[in-house]
Amino acid sequence: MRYRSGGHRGMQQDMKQKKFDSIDTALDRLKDGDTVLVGGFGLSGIPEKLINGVCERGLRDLTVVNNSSGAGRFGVARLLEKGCVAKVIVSFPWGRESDVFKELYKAGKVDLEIVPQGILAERMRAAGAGLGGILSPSGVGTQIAEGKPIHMVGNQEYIVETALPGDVALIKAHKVDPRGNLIYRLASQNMNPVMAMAAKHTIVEVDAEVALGDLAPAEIITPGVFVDRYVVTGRYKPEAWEGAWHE
Amino acid sequence: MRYRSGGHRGMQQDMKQKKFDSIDTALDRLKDGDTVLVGGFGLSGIPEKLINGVCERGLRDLTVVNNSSGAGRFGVARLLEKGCVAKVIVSFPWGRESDVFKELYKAGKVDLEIVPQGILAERMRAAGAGLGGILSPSGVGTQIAEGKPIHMVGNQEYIVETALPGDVALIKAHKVDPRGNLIYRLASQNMNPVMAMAAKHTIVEVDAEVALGDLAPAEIITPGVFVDRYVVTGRYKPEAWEGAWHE
Amino acid sequence: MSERRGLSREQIAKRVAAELEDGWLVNLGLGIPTLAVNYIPEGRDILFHSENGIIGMGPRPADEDVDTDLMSAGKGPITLIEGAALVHHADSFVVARGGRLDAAILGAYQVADSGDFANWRLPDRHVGGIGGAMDIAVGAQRVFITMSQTDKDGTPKLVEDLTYPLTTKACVTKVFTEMAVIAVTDQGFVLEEVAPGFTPDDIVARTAASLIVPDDVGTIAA
Amino acid sequence: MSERRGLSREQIAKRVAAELEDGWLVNLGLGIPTLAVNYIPEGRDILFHSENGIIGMGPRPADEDVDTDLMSAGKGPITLIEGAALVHHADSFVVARGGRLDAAILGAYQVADSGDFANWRLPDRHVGGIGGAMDIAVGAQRVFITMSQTDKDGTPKLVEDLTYPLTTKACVTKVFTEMAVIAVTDQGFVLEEVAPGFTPDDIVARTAASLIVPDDVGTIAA
Repeated sequence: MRYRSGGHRGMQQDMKQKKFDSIDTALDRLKDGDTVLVGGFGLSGIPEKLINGVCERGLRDLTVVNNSSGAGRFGVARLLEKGCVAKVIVSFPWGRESDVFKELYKAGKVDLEIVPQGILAERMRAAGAGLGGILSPSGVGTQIAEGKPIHMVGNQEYIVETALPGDVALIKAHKVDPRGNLIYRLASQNMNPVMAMAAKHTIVEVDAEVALGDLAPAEIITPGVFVDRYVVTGRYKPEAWEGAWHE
Repeated sequence: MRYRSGGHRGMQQDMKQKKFDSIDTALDRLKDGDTVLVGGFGLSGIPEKLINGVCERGLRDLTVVNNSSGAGRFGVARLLEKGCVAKVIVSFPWGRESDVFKELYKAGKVDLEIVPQGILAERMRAAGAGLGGILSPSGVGTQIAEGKPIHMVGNQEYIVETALPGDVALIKAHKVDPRGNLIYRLASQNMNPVMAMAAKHTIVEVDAEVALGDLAPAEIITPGVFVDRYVVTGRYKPEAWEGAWHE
Repeated sequence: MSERRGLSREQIAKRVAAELEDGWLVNLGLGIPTLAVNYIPEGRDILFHSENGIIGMGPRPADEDVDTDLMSAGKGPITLIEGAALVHHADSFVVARGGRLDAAILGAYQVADSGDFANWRLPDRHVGGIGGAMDIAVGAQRVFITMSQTDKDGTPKLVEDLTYPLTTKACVTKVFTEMAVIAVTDQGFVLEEVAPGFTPDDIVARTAASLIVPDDVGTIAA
Repeated sequence: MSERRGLSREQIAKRVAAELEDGWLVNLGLGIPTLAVNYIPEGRDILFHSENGIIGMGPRPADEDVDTDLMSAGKGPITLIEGAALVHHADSFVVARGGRLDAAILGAYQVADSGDFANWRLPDRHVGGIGGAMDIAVGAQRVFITMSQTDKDGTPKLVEDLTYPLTTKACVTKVFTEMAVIAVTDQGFVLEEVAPGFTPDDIVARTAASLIVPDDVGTIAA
C-alpha cells in the first residue's frame, strides 16, 4: 500500500541521508564515556551487529542501559567482557547466566544502578519527552528509594525519578523506510522505541528496508524523526539461540 | 489478516461483553460530578454521539477535560450549553467560536483550569501509567506555574504537574474488535488513546466493528484492556463540518 | 508432621489458578506462577500480560513453531491469542503500574501480615534483580503469592516484619503454599484453607505472625 | 515614515521560510507562520509537524479531497507526504517538547531582548489560550517569531521586559517583522536585515530596547 504524496517539494531528492552501509561507520559518533541505551529483552530485539561493532571499535567507560546485564557472552555481556563498560543501569543484573557481570562487579570493575523495569522505560521516555522526571510509586519504602527525593501527592508517597537520556541509542527494528520510520517484528519492540526517543543520536540495525510510502502512517511505531542512522543487516538468528531457526 | 489462535481456552465463548447497542445504556455509569475526559481535536475524533447522549441524560457538575472549550454549539460547547459542566480543564479555552464558554465563564457559571496542550496529554498519560505526576518544563516562570510546586533537577527548574485521571473517558475510534482493541482513522487519534489509558471507565464510539483477529497485534493503538464499553455508530459527518463529505 | 509432603508445585499452581475470574487480565511471575496458565478453570476467559509488551499471551507453541520474537518475560516461547495487542515497554507498564492487571501471581522470599513482601534480593547478597516486580505489585488489583510455607531450614516465611529487603508495601492479597491458603487482611493473616493432611495448628506452628483461624477453614481441593 | 507599508504578510512568510534548512523538522503556528509552507526554497526537504500527531504534513488538498480527519492544528485541511507518521497527542509532544523540532515559527504579542516572549494572553483579558505554544517553544531548537514591529498604536513589541504574560523564557532565536529581521543574542537584540525602504534608524526608533546595529545590516530580499 502506498500513500498519496502531497507533492511536498524536493522531498525525495534531498532527504537527509540516514542509511549507512557499514556498521563501523554508522558507529563513528560514539565516544568513550557515552551513555548508550541498548535495546533488547531476552533474545528479542537485540542489536547484535551494532554491539559487536562497538566492541570492535574498542570503546571505553560506557554507561550501558539495558533491561539486564546480559547473559552468557552475548549482547551486553559481550560489551562487559570486552572491557567497554564502566557502569550498567538495569532492572535485572543478577540473572542465572550473567556470569560476566557478576565477576566484574565482585572485582569492583563495573558500577551498577538498579531501576525497576517499568520505571527504567518511563525514565527514558521522560528524557525523550523533555520532562525532568516522573513521580514513581514503584519502590517506595525500598532500597530503590534511598538517596532519592520523595514527593507527596495528597497522602500518596512518590519517588522523584529523574529522566534518563542517552548520548546514543543502539536499537533493532524490522523494517525501515528512507525517512527512518520503523516497525518491529512481533514482540521485539520492548525497550527499543523508548530508547529511540530518549537518545540524542539513534542508530538502528534493521532486517529490511522498504520504499517511502510502504509503511502506513498509523502503523509506524517509531517515527523517523527519532532515527539518525540505520544499517540494513538482514534478518539473522540471535547468536545465543540454540533452537530451530526459520526465516 | 488473521492471527493464529494459541487455543486459549474459553476465550470466544466467554469474553467480557463490551459491545453496547444503546448509547444511553453505554453511558449509564456516568454520575453527576464525574471528571469526564472527552476526545477530539478540531473536527476530528470527537465522540459526538456520546456527547449528545450525556446531554440527554442531563448530567450535572461534570469536570470536562478536552483540548478546548468547544466551538459553536457542538462537542464540548454543547455540554456547556446544556448545563452539564461545572469546570473545564483545557489548553485553549478562548477560541474564536467558543462563545458558549465565554458567556458562562464571564457569568461565573463555569470554572476553568488552563494546561499547556502537551502537558495536558502527559498528565493524563501519567494517570494511566500509575505515576503521581511529571516534572514539566512547559510554563516555568509563567502564570501556569502559580501555586504549583517547583522541583529542581540540577540547575533546571521544573513544575510538578500532577497526574490527571478521569472517572470516565468518552472517546472515538475507527475500528474495534470484540476485545475492545482500537485503531483510529488518519489523524483522528489526538487525545483519544491517552484518555483511554487515563480513565477508570472508558466508553468508545466507533465507526465499525471487525472480527477478532482482524487487527494485527502491532497495529493496535489502544489495547482493549483500556476499553470498557463500545457502541458502533457507523461513520458520520461531523455536525460542525460544512464542507463536502465523502464516505 | 515433617513426613507430610504438602501440595506439589503443580497443585499450588492449580489452586491459585482457581482464583482467577472470568474476564481478568493477569501477569504471571517465574516458576509456579507460570505453571498456573495450565490450570485455568474451563469456561473462564483469562487474558495474560507479559511485561515485554504482550497483552494476550497464549500457550507454548510446538517446538517447530517457536519464534525468538515471541517470548514471555520469563524467556519461554509463547503464542499470541486472537485479539492480542503488542506495545513497547513503557506502555506495557502503563498496563501494569496503571492498575489494569486484575491480578499478578508472584513468588516471594517473605510476606508480612501488613501485606508487605520481599522477592528481589537476599539479605546476604550484594545485588538482586527487581525486573518488573515492583511496578507490577504496586499496580495490580490483587497480588497472589505462591511460595513454600517455610525455608528449607523450617523458618516461616509468613512474618510480622520482613527481614529480607522489601519489594512492595501492603499489596499482598493472598498467599498460596504447599500447606495452606492464607489471606492478608486489615486484621492480619487469616487462614482460609489447609492442604489435605494438615490441620490449622500445623499452619499456626509454621507462621511467624498472628494467624486468625476462623471456624470454617476449608480444605484445598487438590 | 508612516507611509511606508513594509513587507506584506506573504513577504514575511517568505523571509522566515528562507531560514529553514534542508532536513529540518518544523512546527508552524497560526497566521503568518502557516503561510511559510508556501515559500520553502526549492530543493530543501522540510518536514512539518502538527501537534495533533502529524509528522510529515503536506499542503492543502483540492477541495474535493478534503478529509476532516486530516487537519492541521490550526484546523486547516492538509495532506500527508509519503513517509508521514501519525501518533497520539502525548507522543506528538514528545517530538515537540523533547527537542526534535529544528525550528518552530510562532506569532507573538511581545518579545524581550532576553528571548522571553508572550503570545497567549492579553493583560486585560480574563483568559487566554495556550494551546501547544509553551511545550513547543520550550522544546524547539530555534524559535522564530513573526509579528508586526509595533502595535496598531505604534507601541514597540520588541521590549526590555514583557508587560504581557510570559509564554516561555529565553527561547526566541529571531524575530521577523514587516520592517526587519532581528536576532536575539546573548548581547540582546541585533539587527540583521531591514525591509526595502527602511533604515536601521527606523527600526531603532520602533524598538523599546537596545538594538545592536552592525555595520553590515542587509536588506530583506522581498
